Amino acid sequence: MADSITLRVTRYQPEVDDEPRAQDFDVPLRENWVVLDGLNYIKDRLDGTLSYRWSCRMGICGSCGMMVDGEPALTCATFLVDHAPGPIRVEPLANFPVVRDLVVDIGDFLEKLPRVSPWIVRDDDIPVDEGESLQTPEELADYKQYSMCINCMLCYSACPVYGLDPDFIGPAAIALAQRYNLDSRDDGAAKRLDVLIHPDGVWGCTFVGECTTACPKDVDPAGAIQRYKLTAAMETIKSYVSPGGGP
Amino acid sequence: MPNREVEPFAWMAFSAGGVAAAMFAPILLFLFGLALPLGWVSPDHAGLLDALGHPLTRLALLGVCAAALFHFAHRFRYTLYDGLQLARFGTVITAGCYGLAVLGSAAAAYILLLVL
Amino acid sequence: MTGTGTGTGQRAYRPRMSLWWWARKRSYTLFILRELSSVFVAWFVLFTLLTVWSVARGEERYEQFLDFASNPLVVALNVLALAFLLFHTVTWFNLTPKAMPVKVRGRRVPSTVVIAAQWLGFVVVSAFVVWLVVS
Amino acid sequence: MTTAHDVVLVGGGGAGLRAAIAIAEARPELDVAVVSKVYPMRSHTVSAEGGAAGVIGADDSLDEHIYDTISGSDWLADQDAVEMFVEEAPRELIRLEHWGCPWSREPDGRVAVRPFGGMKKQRTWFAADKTGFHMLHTLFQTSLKYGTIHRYDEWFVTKLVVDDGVIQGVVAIELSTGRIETMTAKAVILATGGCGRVFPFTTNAAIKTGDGMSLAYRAGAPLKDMEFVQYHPTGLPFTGILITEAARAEGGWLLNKDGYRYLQDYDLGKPEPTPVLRSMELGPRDRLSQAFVHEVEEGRAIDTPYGPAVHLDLRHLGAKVIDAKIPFVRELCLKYQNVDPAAELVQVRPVVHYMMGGVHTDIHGATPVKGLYAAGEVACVSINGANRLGSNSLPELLVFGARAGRAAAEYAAGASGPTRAGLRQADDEHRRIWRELRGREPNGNERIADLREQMQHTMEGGAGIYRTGDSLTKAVDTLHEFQGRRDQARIEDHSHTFNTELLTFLELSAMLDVAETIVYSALRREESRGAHQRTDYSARDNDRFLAHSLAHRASDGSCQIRYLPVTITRWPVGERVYGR
Ligand SMILES: Cc1cc2nc3c(=O)[nH]c(=O)nc-3n(C[C@H](O)[C@H](O)[C@H](O)COP(=O)(O)OP(=O)(O)OC[C@H]3O[C@@H](n4cnc5c(N)ncnc54)[C@H](O)[C@@H]3O)c2cc1C
Ligand code: SF4
Ligand code: F3S
Ligand code: FES
Repeated sequence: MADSITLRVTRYQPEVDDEPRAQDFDVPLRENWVVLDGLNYIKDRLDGTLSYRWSCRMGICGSCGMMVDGEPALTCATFLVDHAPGPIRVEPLANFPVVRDLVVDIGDFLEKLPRVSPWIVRDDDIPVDEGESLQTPEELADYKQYSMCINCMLCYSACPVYGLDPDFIGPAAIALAQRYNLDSRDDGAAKRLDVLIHPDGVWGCTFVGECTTACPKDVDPAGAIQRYKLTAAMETIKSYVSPGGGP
Repeated sequence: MPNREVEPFAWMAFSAGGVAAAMFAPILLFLFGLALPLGWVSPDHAGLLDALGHPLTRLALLGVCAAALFHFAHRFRYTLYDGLQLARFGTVITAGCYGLAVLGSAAAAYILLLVL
Repeated sequence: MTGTGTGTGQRAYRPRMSLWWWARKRSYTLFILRELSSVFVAWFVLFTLLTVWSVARGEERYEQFLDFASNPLVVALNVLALAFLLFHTVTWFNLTPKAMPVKVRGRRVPSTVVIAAQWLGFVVVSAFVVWLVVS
Repeated sequence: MTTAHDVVLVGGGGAGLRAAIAIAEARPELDVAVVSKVYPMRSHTVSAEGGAAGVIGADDSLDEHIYDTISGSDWLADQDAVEMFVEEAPRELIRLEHWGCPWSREPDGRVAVRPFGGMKKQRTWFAADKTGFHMLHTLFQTSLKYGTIHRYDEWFVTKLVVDDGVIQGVVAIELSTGRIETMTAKAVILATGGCGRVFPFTTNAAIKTGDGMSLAYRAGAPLKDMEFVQYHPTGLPFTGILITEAARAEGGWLLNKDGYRYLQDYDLGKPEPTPVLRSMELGPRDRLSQAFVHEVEEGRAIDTPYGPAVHLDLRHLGAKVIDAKIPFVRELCLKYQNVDPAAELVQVRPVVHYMMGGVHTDIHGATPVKGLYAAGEVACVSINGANRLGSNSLPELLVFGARAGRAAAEYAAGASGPTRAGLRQADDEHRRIWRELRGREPNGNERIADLREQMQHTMEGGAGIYRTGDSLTKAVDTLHEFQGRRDQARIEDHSHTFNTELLTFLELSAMLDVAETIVYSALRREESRGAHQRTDYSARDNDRFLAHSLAHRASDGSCQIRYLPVTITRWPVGERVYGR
């Protein structure tokens, strides 16, 4: 094994650069080093001005997503040795505005998220004194997968539809809407329907499926969206059959 | 409520057409496009007319053709949007694609129900 | 909740997607090919209607049609179309279990079973059609 | 620039979000700002795996949870606080259930509980092995429904503004633009989490740099019980990833470099092929960590590029058992450290895990500075005393987050706006940050990363698992020197856009403050209790030290330690008998 590897890192500083450029750094190639360790090495030893986000280094905080050799990935879960001999291209997540270097602006997602009411909506309020609501393991399993989303945005950067049309509400937001729709404690499906059947909602998705391929947490947003299309279609028919009625 | 939304219906037609095309299209095109012209099978004309002319066959064919056309319209519309980045001509494309499907279905109905 | 201060506005660099984005990755290319199969679905309808029409207009027309259809160019086109139609069938069957989780008595049916069931349907349908046309 | 809010929350982790919701519910007319240096769902609460304790089982009782907590704390916890905490914890966990937290369930639909170290009954609620993740996302998503909560995501608070003992607001910098802003507030709640990054080997995320502790300390609020630092015996040396106790409970062995199960030499029982409760690898966490130190001293540890380590051997369990019983351990090792525990020895070592100490508060989360509150790991109420029990800190975030929120709302509703002197102070802070941004003249030549690493090793050497008067005195001197070298730090990045170099510098400054309070408090506590083990004072000394240490920052910047008696209600001091 060679003892070093080149990281070809995107640099962009809006004050001086018109557009991003690539810069090469040599970092040690160690068996248990991930791309993020390489970046930390650069920041600590070679160039303190390199900017990127990270925190947990265990794939749960969702902050370290970048394009590694053209594919969206969590850099804390991408080993250097798997990309040897390099050079490894490390770029900011695709489909997002680049704030600086490897930092992208995900404000768009945070603006969209509340639109799908990602919280328990109930017709009644249960007092705490009544204890927990019952939910069987099977009912839990109905939505559990969709609750695993760490908001890492890899799916957005993999989805060409989002890249072409930033108004598309996007895979993770829809998966989170489904997470609550399918929760036995929730009564908010009708409220979310209005948002999701908007043309910027589920219909924009053409089932490219890359969101699911990219997702590091097996959320399967593509499946969530297609399932929701069926639900939305059924609800629409229902609203014609029994205008004003429905669940 | 979702009234006035066409998208759900377009999508349902697309899905129905997707199933129809997946199930029927390969074998039909294989028969009509390859097997008959190349003489791999050669049923006589009368038999063929008989088989196709049966009311149930006509209806089934009409269903498959119309659904498949809407499948085409919906998918092709989004292909133009995404593949060629033409979403800004959305209205024209939408009208063109679904318009074709409607005309095609009418033609199919004419041929299958009146001519045949 | 209002998000304050997220986003940097104009100063951020906004990359544009190239017109050739679908050529960048194999999976994207396959996606575009899948979507383009819809054109051949339309062709399939057109060709089927042509066949039916010529059959309906009598034996002579039908013979003319067979001549036209056995033209190598037309045959080549149909071979290509058939390939796309099969591609459509394969992708459609594979995606069905993802889009529509099938549950039997509360338990989710594994996707391989759903896919296999569809192929079974495909074989039955095809056999029936062949029987109908040929016999 | 100045903006005004009624309450400013510093921190968007579990404690911060719980407090924000409490305020929005208690007083919807108040304007609440949540300022966080990372997007709230990136906060470190997301990493917690095991669970959250709250009495729910029919065979369990509040008194038993209280007793477990107090004895676990080596009697340093305030008993009134513990009683209140234990009583409110189940209610908070239920509330989280109503908000949608996907707690794991029994077949009949009730919430499931699991056993946990030091808890004698099964009372730890869990959401598979991602409890903290699910709690944090539930809180974050629930917080989105309140219109009165304003978020400042990726804003870094650099100073608490205090005039005449009363809070005035905070100064913060927006990372994406470099904009510096004064946010005035009638009440401020600190919920900035812990400071594990002061040490070289820690399970804590990169953002856990003790900012809030330093902010409070500099604002005149004392830091309590800072000498109590919890180690976990099995972390991965390079990444600090936590390998749960379950790995040993399933039969994992700890081996030194000769392949010898060294724990048998430390009065921890005889090596048996299968695990025996409370013996060998299943001995108490602190004893295991201490044995590690001796092995290192005897030269029997394994040298790795990241310092000494021992081996955790799981190979004899086989891939099947590992995948069935501890799949997450294998996943973490494989995905983030590239070792397969089914086939290879895993290098492990004790790693810093949790801070028992923090900003001194009462049971309402109030600090001695009027209008300043603290909750979560940054605070010390104290319910954890000299040693926290696993799964007590997640409910602590909820209980004290909510309490601090309500108290702060109450206070803010009756308080007045900022003073002139307060605003002037804020302006000074603007100028200071501007100076750092624009570049000092002349720029120093100390590398930030070097300083940080040296500080971390000083802490490990001086205030690690074992401390002595000598090691601590040396550490005090070294840290003092670092304070000076800090001003020589070189900042090459003068961009206003997402300047993470400035950030690391500000974080380093905070860590140096916190480090100082840790070593001073440890130096002054001449006894051994819980996580604080002095080789020169190896016994517990209730006569002198049944008391909380309070680290104050004197006007000359030096650290001064005072003591506050422990509150005892119904549980007289006893001997700490280790639970399972
Ligand atoms: C690996 C691991 C496993 C654990 N498992 C368990 C467990 O099973 N059970 C249990 O009870 N406990 C567990 N703990 C402990 C528990 O997770 C933490 O104590 C708790 O999550 C701390 O939460 P917090 O809200 O106080 O702080 P955090 O979640 O750390 O949040 C701190 C917040 O403050 C913000 N902040 C910090 N500084 C600034 C600044 N200068 N300006 C602006 N914002 C700032 C951050 O952005 C962040 O939003 C575990 C800890 C670790 C490390
Ligand atoms: S759905 Fe998956 S890829 Fe998308 S944000 Fe969530 S965890 Fe990331
Ligand atoms: S990649 Fe995009 S198009 Fe749909 S299936 Fe996923 S959201
Ligand atoms: S650093 Fe948290 S997901 Fe990678």
